Amino acid sequence: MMASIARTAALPLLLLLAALVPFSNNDFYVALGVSLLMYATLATAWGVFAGPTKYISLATAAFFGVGAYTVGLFYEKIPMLLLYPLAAIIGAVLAAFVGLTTLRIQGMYFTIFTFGLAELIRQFMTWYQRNVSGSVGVYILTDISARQIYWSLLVLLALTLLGSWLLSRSRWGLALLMIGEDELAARHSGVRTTAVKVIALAVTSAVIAVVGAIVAPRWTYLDPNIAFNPTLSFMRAVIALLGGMQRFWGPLAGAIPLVILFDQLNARYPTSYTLILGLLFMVIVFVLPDGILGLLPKLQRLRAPAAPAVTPAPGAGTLSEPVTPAAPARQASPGVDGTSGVVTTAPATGTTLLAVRDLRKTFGGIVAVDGLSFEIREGEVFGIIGPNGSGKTTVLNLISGVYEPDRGEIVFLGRPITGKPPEEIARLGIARTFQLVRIYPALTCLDHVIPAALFGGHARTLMEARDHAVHILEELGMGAFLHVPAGQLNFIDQKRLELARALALRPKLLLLDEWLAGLNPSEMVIGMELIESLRGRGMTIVLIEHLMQAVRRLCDRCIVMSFGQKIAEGVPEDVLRDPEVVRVYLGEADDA
Amino acid sequence: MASLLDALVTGLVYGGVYALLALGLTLQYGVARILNLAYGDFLIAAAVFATLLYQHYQLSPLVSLVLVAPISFLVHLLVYHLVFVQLERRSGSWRAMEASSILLAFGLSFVVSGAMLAIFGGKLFSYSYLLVPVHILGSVVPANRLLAFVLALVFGGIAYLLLVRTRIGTAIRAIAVDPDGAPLAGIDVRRWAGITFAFGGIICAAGGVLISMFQTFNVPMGVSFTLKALVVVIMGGVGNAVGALVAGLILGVTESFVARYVSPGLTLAAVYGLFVLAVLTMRTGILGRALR
Amino acid sequence: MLEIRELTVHYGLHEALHEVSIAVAPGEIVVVLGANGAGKSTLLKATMGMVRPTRGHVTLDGLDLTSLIRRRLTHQIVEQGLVLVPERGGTFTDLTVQENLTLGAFPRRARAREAELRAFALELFPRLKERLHQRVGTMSGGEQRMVAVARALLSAPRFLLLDEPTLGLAPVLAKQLLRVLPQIAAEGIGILLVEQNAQLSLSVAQRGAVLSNGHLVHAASAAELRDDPAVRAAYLGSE
Amino acid sequence: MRVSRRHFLVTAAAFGASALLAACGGGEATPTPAPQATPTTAPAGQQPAASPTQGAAPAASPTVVSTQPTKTLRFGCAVSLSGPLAAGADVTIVASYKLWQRDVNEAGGFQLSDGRYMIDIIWADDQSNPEECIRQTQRLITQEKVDFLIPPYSTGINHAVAPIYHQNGYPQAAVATWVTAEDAQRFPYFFSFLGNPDVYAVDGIVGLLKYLNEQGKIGKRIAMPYVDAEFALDFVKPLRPALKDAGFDVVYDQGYPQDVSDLQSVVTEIMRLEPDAVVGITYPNDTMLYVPPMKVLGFNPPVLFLANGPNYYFFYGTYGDDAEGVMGLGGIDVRNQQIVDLYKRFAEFNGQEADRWGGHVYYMVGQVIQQAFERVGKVDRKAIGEEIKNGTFDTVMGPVKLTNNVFLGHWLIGQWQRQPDGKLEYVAIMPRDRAAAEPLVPKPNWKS
Repeated sequence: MMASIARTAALPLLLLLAALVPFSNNDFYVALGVSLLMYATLATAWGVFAGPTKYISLATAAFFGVGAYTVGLFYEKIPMLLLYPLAAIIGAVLAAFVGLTTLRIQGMYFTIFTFGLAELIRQFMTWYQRNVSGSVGVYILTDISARQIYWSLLVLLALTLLGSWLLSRSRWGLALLMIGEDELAARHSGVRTTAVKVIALAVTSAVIAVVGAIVAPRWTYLDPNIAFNPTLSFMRAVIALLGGMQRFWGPLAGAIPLVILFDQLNARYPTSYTLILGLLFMVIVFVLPDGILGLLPKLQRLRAPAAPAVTPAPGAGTLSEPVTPAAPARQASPGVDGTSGVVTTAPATGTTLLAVRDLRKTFGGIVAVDGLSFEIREGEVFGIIGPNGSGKTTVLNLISGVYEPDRGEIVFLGRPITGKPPEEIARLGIARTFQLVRIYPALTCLDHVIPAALFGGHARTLMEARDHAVHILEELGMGAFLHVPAGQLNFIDQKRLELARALALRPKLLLLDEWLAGLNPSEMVIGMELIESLRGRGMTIVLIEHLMQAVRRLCDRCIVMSFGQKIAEGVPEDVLRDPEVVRVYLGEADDA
Repeated sequence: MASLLDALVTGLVYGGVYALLALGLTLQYGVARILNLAYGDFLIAAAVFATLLYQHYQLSPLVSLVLVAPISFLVHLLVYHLVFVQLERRSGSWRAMEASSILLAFGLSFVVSGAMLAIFGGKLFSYSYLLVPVHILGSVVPANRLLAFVLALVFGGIAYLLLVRTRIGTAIRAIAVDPDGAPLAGIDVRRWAGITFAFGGIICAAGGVLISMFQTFNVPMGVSFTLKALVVVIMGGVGNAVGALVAGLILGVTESFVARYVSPGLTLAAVYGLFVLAVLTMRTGILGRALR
Repeated sequence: MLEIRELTVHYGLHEALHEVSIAVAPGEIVVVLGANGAGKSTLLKATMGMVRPTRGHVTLDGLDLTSLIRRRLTHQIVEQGLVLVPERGGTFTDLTVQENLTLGAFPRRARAREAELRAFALELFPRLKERLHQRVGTMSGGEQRMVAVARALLSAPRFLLLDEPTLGLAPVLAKQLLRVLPQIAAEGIGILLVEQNAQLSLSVAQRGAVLSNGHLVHAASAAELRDDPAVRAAYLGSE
Repeated sequence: MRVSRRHFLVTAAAFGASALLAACGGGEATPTPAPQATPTTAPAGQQPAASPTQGAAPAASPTVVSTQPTKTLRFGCAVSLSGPLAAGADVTIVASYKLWQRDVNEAGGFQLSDGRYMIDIIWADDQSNPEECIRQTQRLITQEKVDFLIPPYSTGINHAVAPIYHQNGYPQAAVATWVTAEDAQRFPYFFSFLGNPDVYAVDGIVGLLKYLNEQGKIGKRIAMPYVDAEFALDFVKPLRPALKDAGFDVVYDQGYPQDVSDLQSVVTEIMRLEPDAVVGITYPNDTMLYVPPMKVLGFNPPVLFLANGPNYYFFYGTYGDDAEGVMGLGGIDVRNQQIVDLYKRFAEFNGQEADRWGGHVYYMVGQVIQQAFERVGKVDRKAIGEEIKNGTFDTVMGPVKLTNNVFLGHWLIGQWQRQPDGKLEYVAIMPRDRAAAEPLVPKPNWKS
């Protein structure tokens, strides 16, 4: 507790101390401070977006340059104080535009792309300015002093840090983290990823533009090479990375020592500076692969309480003590708990919940799903089985919005949902799990479930979502793991966690993609009982399975697919006796 | 019509430099899985080498080309084993080291350019060689540029044939697909990835020597060569030798056409515009990711 | 004879494998059962030198592989005739079936028998014959698994290690795949199989072992294991 | 751990690529543009001319490094040792002042009123970045407490540090920048020894073309390609109307980007237009890109002027005899033995030949500084600034005196011409009254 108070107080104290620097009456310290603050602010703003999402943008220079040029072009016509918001707006608008066009590209491609984009903007600006004004350089002659710039940057840094801190505790922060860990899973939790990313990028770019606007008067003269200097994009990335990008303190921890180090190296060895820097850099990579803050793993994330030591989870099947499935989940009787998010309508009313008509999807010539139609009734467990590659998972992806069908229609609750994005479909009440578990090893169980509760559109506040998430996890027998990072769970519990995340959306329809696969027989018993208990509460479930015992036990009806087409439909016992099904799928007598 | 053909031919020939630049990097990045950010700096080192030999000993750069190829091969092999393999040893797997390897390559870039900077400072290097007109299809281009173009085709062809037609080439492609799984097929990843990296180094050095024949350069320009190469590599598809060739030539033609028919001021804007467009529409590059 | 003796593996402080000893004779199929996280994959990886064991020895027909393992020289272990098909992997997805098979014969000792082994593999998996020029990444999960096993066969293994080959496969394919194993064993190749599907795998194996929390807690003939009530409860399901 | 590493990869990749950007964005060396507006940068309430240093010690005595007879004057220079501007800074500022330092020290240093002072120069790298230069300059002033500063390279960076020089009372005797009347008013001791672009454009370029046209050596068709950089645009602005006023017909008037990698398309187009003179307003990098396509296409205009580039010796080094007849800015008077000796010393000392436009200018500025110091007799920077502003100095270029903080007595245009020893030299051909030779027009044909 003390430590946490100390940490909370440390930052304002640091900032306060920093504010006193200009009174030292040493211009060099002010100059050093300006560099420091500039890089710290840029790195922090960059880290807010890049840290959680892992989208590494090299377009910093473009936004910075835009901010600087805003001042350069308008400082004689518009009061300085208005220029900062103006720069912010221009930066944000540009970033939003960039975001909308580019954020679907990921990884290295995004990075190189943003670089190309920044270069494109620079080239185009140069050409345009030359044609319009006949020159490319601008003089900025104001009476803003270095101290004023210092203080402005300090305020901006404080605001940026505050924003970053608030963000990390808000639903937006959670959403960004999820996007970085697994964008698709985030969408299936109802996160409007595009909007979140674009807004986050716009806001951080606005900060960068304001940094440009603040610093520009200091340079007196601007030309595209100065304003759009790519070193800037690179420097702040280095600083954030060396500091430890995913941590709140990372950018600061990077900026302070590095700027001072660069300065000292430069002062001492101006001609061999680059060489020494390179060697030093290689050593740092070998010695500190996780950044400066990697030295302090305990500071990892301010937000999350320290994870308890790994306790072997109950339910791990050991021979000596054969597992009895954890009880609480199954014993919670339907509808007893009014606050429970789980839908509690009566089972199998027979009305159609989801209808799929004449669905077709091809991938570059390969027909994955062809002319598929079926209906799912409310309250039933519906199985989709078939050989590998017969198109089962594609069907699930079509229903949940990952793919758009080439032809056909999907109707949910009487409304067509064909072509809607995953996050919209999730919000409408269709939740899913994934064939290969998609969890975020570094996040706690609670962090997995809260966003789904939030973004599914059911919880209004973080507290409400938290309560809901705790409730669901407890229901599934995971109350002991609320703060355990998911990576430390054993397999069955990871599966349960995925289920909890799906349930937090309060779905009307639950899609389980080989949810039981990879479980050993005793774990499977737990799993099947869990599914049964959900059905007991009236949840409608679509099940893709290879395990015939599960299909027999759980499914009310099922279809069998082969090469994208439906070859049988009916209750499991009948379907599994169908000679065609035996031939293409089961092979001989089913003894599995 | 004649001027259209002329724009095409000169564009293609001048695009040969882009292609040559990108070929070595695409092998190093796509196949050996090392995003060698020191690429441009090694290229400059080779260019400086050729320039000094030419200026002080009147040694033909064509001879330098033959000299510098094995040297560059050895240097790259050494760098690979002394730097990147050590990192892999510590990280435990090739996939895990990829991140750190980029940081390391970045440091290496500083070391290489820093060492040259300490010796030569920022001074410009320039000489002129093989500045002889060659007539092709009614267009005239300098022989040195044509040589770069031909060399790009030759190296691209060799890389393609080696990678696609030989067992070792197939093994190298397997390393590109799954470096951690390749040992299970009995492939010595360190050895073959190292050799591929060093082969990329030969192309890099050849590019440096050729560029020195017609372009003024200095040590700090290394990074811009790395970047240009990277743009072409991404456009052509990472690890795709033929893609790099095609993308390089397309960029050359684009520059030539924009300069002639739109405005010379927009040539680079057009190049980056094309790049941005290509990445947006074809996320895996012109010819796709795979090494075919 | 493949002999694994007292193999111990640590991931950080966590002990993933504790003094596990298993031997496989030529032509024999041995199955290792165990829950997720019991250390089954770790056992195979450590044997191949893909993770560095803390203690233990591996010998192959009397030849001590331990120093190769400790230096993580997997490719040289393959060269000695020990070949692993990893879980959900073992193929190069961007390459064609043909190219994958060619790579199978990359080890020098396998080249002499390449044609013979290729014919044998294609005989076992006739489906691959029609798809030699298809990219493996575009094939179904079952076919990919066939390619992986075929590729491993082309490496001329003396001992074959299989990590959950039936994971995620339709019943018909799982059966097909496992029933191929005795044919492979008949060629004198010893097989160490790690499986989740106890019933099916015990039906093709001669001997079995059970791993739990990194400890080898049971080792017996396949028939005995099938009848063991504890094993039945934990791994065979209650039906 | 596993995942964080995987993501780290992306991060690292990105970061790495960004690293590349470090140097690439900059473009070329920028020796110049002219300022326009004028509010003062000094904080309100502070007298423009009064500087903290001066206020405290108007006659601060020079730093005495040791009690031995040799005393030292510490000069500071934050300049682009790396980054895109390094190419220009290296051969001019760095090389020239190192030579100057050696010459001065060998001759016994500065003779001030209390004895002789050796010169020490403390170098710092601004990485071609104005922010870095501001900080390094401030470090030189407050931490190193240098006695005098040598200004940086390029217009942008010189203007970025001008307020710092001014506030701390250091005169800024710059070369690689223009200084306008407004600049001179705001920063009384901000000097440019390079001249000003109007003079080069109107008296130099247009003057030469008129001279040649009057002699009937060329017609009126002019092609004017230029590089999209402020330096070039500063020339183009006065040049365009001046050419028109003089009756010339500008048949080609197009810009191209700074980091262009070939100009064959541009040259092809210009060749088609058959101009009498090609007047390229260029930087060194693109200057080098004109000769290959011209040679290959067999295009040999009567006048080939390429602004900033032919003045570098490597132009001759690269193209050899093909350089004959190519014109550019600057030029030297080969009849002036002092200058010829200087260039010889420069080559011996630095292992490379000096720039034929700025080489002697930087050295001349060094001489001006020495004489100003010696006349004042102590480190009184205000007095030294005053002396540089108003005094007349005896230098390798003859008597030097500033007009409105700018030195205008330059040779404006040079041309590579064959000398009696058979080698080519870049001789001054403009202005006519101080020229060392007649222009060689039409330009000789490309060799081979």
